[in-house]
Amino acid sequence: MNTQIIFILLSLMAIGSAVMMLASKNPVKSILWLIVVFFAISGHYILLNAQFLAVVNIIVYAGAIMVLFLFVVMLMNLNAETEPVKNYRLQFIGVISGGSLLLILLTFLMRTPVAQPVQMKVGESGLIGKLGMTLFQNYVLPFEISSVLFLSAMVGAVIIGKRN
Amino acid sequence: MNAIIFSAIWGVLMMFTGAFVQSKTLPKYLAITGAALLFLLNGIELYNGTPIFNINGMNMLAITSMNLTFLEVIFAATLLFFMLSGRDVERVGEHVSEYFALIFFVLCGVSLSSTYNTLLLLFLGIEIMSIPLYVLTGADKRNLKSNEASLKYFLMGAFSTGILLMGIAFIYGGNTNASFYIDQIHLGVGKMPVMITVGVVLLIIALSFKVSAAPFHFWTPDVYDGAPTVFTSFMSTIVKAAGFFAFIRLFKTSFGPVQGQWQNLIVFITVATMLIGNVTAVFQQSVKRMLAYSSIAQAGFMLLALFALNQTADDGIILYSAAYSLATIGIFAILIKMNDYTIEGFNGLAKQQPLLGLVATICLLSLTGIPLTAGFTSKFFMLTAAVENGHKFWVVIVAVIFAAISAYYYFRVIQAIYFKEPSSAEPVIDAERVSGSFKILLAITAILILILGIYPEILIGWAHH
Amino acid sequence: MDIKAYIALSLTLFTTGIIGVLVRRNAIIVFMCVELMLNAVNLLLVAFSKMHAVSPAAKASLTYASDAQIFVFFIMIVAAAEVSVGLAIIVMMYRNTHSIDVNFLNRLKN
Amino acid sequence: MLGTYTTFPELLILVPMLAGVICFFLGKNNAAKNVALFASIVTLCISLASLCYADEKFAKYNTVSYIWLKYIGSTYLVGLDATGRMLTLLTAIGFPLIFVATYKNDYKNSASFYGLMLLTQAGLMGVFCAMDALVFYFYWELALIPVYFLSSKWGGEKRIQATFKFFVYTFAGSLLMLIGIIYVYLHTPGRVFEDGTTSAHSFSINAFYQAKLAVSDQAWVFWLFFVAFAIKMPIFPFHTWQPDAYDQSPTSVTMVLSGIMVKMGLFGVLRWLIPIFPAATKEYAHLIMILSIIGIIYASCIAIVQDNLKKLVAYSSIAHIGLMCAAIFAMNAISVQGVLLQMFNHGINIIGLWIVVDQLEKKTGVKEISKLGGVAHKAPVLTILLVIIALANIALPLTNAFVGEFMMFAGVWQYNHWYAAIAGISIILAAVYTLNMIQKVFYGETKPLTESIKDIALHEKVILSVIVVCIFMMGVYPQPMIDLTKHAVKVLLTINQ
Amino acid sequence: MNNVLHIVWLIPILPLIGFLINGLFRNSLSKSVAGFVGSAVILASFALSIFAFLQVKSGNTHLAHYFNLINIDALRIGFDFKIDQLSSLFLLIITGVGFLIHVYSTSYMHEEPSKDFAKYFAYLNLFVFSMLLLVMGGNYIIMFIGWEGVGLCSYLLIGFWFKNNDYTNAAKKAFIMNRIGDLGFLLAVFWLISKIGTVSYDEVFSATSLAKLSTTDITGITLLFFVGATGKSAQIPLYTWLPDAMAGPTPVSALIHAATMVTAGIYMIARSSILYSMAPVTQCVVAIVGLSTAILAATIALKQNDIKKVLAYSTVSQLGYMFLGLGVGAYTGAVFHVMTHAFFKALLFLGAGSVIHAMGGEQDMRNMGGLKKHMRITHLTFLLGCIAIAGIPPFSGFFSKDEILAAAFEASPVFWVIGVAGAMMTAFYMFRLYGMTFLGKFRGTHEQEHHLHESPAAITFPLIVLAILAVFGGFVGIPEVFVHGGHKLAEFLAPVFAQTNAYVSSHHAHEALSHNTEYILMGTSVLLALVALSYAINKFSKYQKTETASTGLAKVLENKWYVDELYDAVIVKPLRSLSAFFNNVIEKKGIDGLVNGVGKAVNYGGRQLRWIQSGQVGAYVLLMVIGMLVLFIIQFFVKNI
Repeated sequence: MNTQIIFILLSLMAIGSAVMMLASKNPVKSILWLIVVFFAISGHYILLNAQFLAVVNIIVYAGAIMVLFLFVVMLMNLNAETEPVKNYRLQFIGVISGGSLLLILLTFLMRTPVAQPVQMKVGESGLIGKLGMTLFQNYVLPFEISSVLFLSAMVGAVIIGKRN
Repeated sequence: MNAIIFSAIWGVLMMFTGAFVQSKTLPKYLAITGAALLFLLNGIELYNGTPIFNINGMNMLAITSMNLTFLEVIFAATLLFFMLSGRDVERVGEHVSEYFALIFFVLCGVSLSSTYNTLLLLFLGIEIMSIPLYVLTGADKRNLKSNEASLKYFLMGAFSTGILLMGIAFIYGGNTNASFYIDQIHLGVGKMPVMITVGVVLLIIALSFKVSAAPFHFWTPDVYDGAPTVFTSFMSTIVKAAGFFAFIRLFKTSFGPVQGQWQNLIVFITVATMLIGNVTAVFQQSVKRMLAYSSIAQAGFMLLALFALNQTADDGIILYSAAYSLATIGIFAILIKMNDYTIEGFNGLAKQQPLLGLVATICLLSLTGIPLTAGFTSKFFMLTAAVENGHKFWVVIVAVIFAAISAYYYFRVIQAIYFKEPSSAEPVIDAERVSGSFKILLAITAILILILGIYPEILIGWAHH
Repeated sequence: MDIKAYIALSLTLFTTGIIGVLVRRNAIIVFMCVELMLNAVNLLLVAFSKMHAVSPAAKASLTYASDAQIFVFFIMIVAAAEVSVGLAIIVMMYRNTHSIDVNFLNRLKN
Repeated sequence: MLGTYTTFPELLILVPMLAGVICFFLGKNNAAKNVALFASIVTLCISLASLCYADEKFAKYNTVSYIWLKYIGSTYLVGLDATGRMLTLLTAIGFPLIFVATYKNDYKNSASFYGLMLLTQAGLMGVFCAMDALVFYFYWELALIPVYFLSSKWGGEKRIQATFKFFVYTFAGSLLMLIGIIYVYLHTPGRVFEDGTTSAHSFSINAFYQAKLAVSDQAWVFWLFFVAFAIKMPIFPFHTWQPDAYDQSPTSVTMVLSGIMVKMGLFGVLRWLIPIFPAATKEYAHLIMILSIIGIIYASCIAIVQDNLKKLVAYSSIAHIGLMCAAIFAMNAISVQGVLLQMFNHGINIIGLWIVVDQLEKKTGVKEISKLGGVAHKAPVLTILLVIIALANIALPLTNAFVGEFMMFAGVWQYNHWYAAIAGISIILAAVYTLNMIQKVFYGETKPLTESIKDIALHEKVILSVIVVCIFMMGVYPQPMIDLTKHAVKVLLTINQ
Repeated sequence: MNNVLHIVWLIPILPLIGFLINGLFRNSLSKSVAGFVGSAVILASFALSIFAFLQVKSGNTHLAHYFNLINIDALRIGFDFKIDQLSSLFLLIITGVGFLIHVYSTSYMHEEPSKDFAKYFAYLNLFVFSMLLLVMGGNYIIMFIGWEGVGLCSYLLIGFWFKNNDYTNAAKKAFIMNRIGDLGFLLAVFWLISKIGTVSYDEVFSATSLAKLSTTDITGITLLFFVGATGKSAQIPLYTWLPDAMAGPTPVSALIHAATMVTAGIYMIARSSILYSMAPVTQCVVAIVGLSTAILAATIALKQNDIKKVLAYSTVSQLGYMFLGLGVGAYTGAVFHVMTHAFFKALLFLGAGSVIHAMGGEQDMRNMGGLKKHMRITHLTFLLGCIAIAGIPPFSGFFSKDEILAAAFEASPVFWVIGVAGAMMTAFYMFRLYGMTFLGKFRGTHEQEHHLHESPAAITFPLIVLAILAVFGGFVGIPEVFVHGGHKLAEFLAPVFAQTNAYVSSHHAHEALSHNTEYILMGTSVLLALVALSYAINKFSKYQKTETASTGLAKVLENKWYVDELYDAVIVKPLRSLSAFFNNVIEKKGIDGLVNGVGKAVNYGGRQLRWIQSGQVGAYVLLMVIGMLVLFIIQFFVKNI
């Protein structure tokens, strides 16, 4: 019972702040709302006993990425007024089509007759030790490969960011 | 596997070259050496069957002769690309070796996405391909078009990544084997589980985006147009072919047995792609943009492999990659040298530069699919594969009708090259930009196109090795 | 909890992200919406991993249910890399045009 | 040497092809011209020599086969059979005629011109010799591409559009045929190559003949092939590329197009379409004949009101080809024999006709009939030769076309009286437009444009006389040609039983 | 001389050689050489024909096979000659009259430049060659070769003076109308081939072949053949070319358009008599068409003023009589009339030519008159010709025409009545012509009068020869009523028509006319002819030019019943507008429009589809999302695309 209530609360928090992020005119506010979403999702991770991811999520997303966003926004000195005039019709169509996409997916996905329970609060799979073992035993190759990704991102950022 | 390691290493090497070496021409030769090395090492692996370092932990890579053959084609094309257009890379900006480094990273991504055996590596491979490309697209920093293309590419690419991941998530969720390995996806009997179905559709959407298939192609013309031409050449050939190869491998390995359940989507996408690519290309004035649309159109033909999904299609996709890459790299190599990118800019090319005119014509004929060129054999294999599939024969008819339409815009350029007088007094190409070695390489390109057009089994033989 | 709840939640977040991409014109916000989409996927993957953890086949392998969470880890890695490049591009754009309105970008068309 | 190292079909293809390639590298005007002429005469000699080795026992001189694409079961298989021999002969005769007739024409960049011409010849030879579907398709296109370049580069004012229309038309048609080929291929039995490899299917013509296609399949695959051939011939309503293309191409190319290339379509029907789809042939014969006959009357009518001399010839050609097409589908011994005969004769006649038209255009600079007149006073030899060729074109007895047309009509009559009767109206219409043309161009008073023209030069007289001699020889004693192709008719009719 | 039949091939070959010599060397030959060669080859042929005739007369018919024109399993057509009574008779007429006309031409055409002179003789020789092929052929194909060949030569000769557009128009008209007939001929041949697989006379007329033909077949074949005959022999509806054909040189009119070519139709039907006898429907058609033509042409001839036109219509009319004869089964009579007609009509034409020659090219009779004094030989021979054609005994025309009329009476008295009316008109217009030309006063200019002279010997010699033949030629066919066994021609031709006659007598009870009836019939027709004759002489010997335009029927007749105008309105104009419609509407707007329309549609599509590519990321993503929606809908709701 508790779990369900927490789930619902977290979900409402996530969705609500996501919508707020969309609706905010001020980019800074949007960023803040997005951080709230991330926190809610981390809450979900904890609920699912995926503690490692919960922490990483906070650190990487809320901590690093969002701060980066914030920096950029501030750097550009963007505020509400910079958002140009909206095209309501286009927005309406956007919301409608996005909504229908959600609708159609949900309709079909909810049809599964058998209930498939999700392991809540327990289970070792999300614990850091387990994950560390998996990562460095089974996933060495992708782990190493991701260094290439970072290298290229770094080189790219340098190329683009450097003033001529 | 040699390819993955050495392309990464060479990328790092190039990166450091940029930091420590001032010479502007050295990176080019280094890059050519690198591409040649990759070609060689990959060839050795293909020939011997064993890599130098075995990094295939947990069997996450699938090293087959077909995959390696495909990579061999990719590296050959890259080598050719470096040799033909290396000097033009130098002209884009000052970070020459960084550009090459990024290209090598892309090649690493290409190697991954053609040999992946898990969805994770597919994802990583695609990202490693994409991120450097976002950068390369924006490499011409002072050019607003290049900036714009880069941002568009990036935003939409990120969007499609989200869709790809959602698809992977649903596949994972629906897979009772709970595995990301593409050969371990449990589809059950009869109809696919709903989650897998949703996953499949999302994957199709995301991968269609990567290979610029309609209606997810919108980024293509703008990005190809805006990016520095030399990188457009690279993107539209090598990277795109890799995307296709990944696409087909995934669907053949994982969802081949239930093709009937998703073939409709492919049919829709194929036809839409051909329609939009071919019809829109007709009206373009800029050759560069026309080639962008043509790449969409050609994607439509390559999608036939996905439609067919049989042995012939496998042979076909390798051939098609080779044929399409050769021809497009060739035509872009010439386009880069042109003073005017519009079709009128090509007027009288044959008169001023007969060899360039001839090679451009052969490339365009190959793109059209005229016999004796590689373009024909590859189209032929695709059509055979599609007919062999046995379903929805009308798709094949539609395909050839569009192939006929494609003649319209390719031949406009040929007409300009051969049958029209130069529109202005200044030469269509500055003679000093066309060196002797460039001409020789172009001739080699043309000869390769013809060889593949007459005897395509050279390639297929490797794949069957 | 039933997995359907997670699917619904995740899809809702995902679609919110999509709608955000559709309706907002600020490049940074659009990019943030993409991040939201990625997070939705992350959540779903974790949920699936926990779903598979209770399935009978789970006992066979030690790493069974961890795979998806590792995947999430990699998604975060990629997201970080993407952000660095993406923001660099946006800044470059802003430097050149003093605007980050995506609809302002229409030199390339037709 | 023959049979061991090389064979007739190979020579027929290779000689023009190599000569063509050589031509590209010859800078000087006359060098390429002379090489082309020489090569075409050599080809003619080879072709004539091959007539002496037509017998079964010389098979090894007449076929050649190399493994080509073994994974998909294609062999480079070329060979000469009766029909092929006749049409290669036509090709071999046609080219030297054309080269001599246009010897005085100076083409800009003549090295490429003659190179492309010879490549066209090689392509045509290949089409007529191919015994493997893929090889056939290759040559089919190879013959088209050089023509495209020739016409677009050296043609008239509106050449680019006209030729492009021609190109797209034929290209679309041949792509459809390609699908047809693939479809049939996938129903052929497999084969084992000499080196032990096997393929699941085969492209060889025999395999195609053996392909067991269900009647329902034949019903539509048939059309894929037919459209390609119909466009090439061309028959109504696929013909609209033709008048423009004939009008705009340089005359020597028009001669190739109308004299030889249109035969590719007819040849395709005889060699590929009918034997592979016997059931569909029977079923659709009526429909196709009706189309052809509409085309005959239609084209003849248009020719009557045509003011452009070249287009007039073009429409007359459409009418004649329509008759040939109808006769093929009548599928009886007389009609098919007539077609085979007429394919050759029509080639000779129309080349002759173009030579005259070309002369007129060169001498006066116009091709509008209404601007000409009274040429007979100034150029009597030209007039006489033209009248003979034009009358041969409308199948006057004792000229070559009569025998062919007579047999074709007789055959069509056997198939259906009314078809023959209606098609027969074209005999009258042909007389109308031909005589109109003769009257307006040659008779009457001279006009300013024709005031100062001179009669034709010696080499043109010689060429035209050769054609005229051919016309009468074949008209009075056509039996050798009939004997040459007799066997082919039998084979075709037995396959189709 | 038995060998002569083995070298019959020389008979057509000689004129062909003459044609080649004159044609190829026309620039270098002098007029006398050209004329000599042209005439000599015909004379040689004539000599050979006489020998051949004698051979045939002594009972040696001959079938020569030279080589195969077409030889396949399904069809064998040989290049065969058949020399029998019928063809040998025609050989004589063709080469004989032909020779005379060649001789005549050497003088008549003398004013032409030598190049054209040689060309003229070349054409003439070619014509004789074709005509000989026509009659000598052993099957319908060889006949057809000649059949089209003579059409061609007629075309070439009518348009001999090709500068004049009217002449070339006339030539074209002749050729095209002939071609219409030829189509009928060809279709008949196809019909034969499809039914019995052969075209050689002997095989077609054999009992086994005939047994294979149903009544419909025979009727159809014979009708189609008859269509061919109407074209060549200028019968309704295809007769209008013949009067126009008078544009050619007069000897040509004499040879081709009077004596030989136009009788090809009669020859052909006579040749196929067995088929016609087996098809009573066709016979009836033939008779009616022939009779109507005879009357129609005769009425037109009444009001013509051009001397050659009158003769032309008279030819048409006489040909009509011949067809009447064929139609009522009097094959011998028809052939007989062909022969006599060849004599007197050639004579009349040549005479007219002589007149025209003397008048300096004037052909309008209103400008002539009183030539009797100036041209005695011409006048006399012409008069004899007129009497012969009018059917006054014992001139040749009387015998042949009478034979046809008698047979017509047997078939139906109505035929006879109309026939006699025609004969009356014949007498009238011939003597109108005679009167206007030779009697009365000269009405031409002074210069012309000054110029009047008798023609040279090369012209008068043929006139005299022909006049003799016109006068006495009839005696080969004296009817039974006068002399028993007097009909030598019938005897001679009997083997040819033996099969036919046998068939007819076995199928129809045949009752010969009583002698009395025959006398009455003859008497009536001769009397009426005489009446018409004397009325005409009376009226036109004092002819004066009047300027008043004629009205009513006369105007209609002057305008030839407006048949040309009718054809123009019903056939020529619709054909042209149909063609223009095809060309301008269907071809350009329809088919080509469709083809270009596809191109335009693609172009238009390209232009419009371009706008999707708006350049705005938001729009792109929106479209992508919509695309996703579509894909999901397809996946979940659509079974099969």
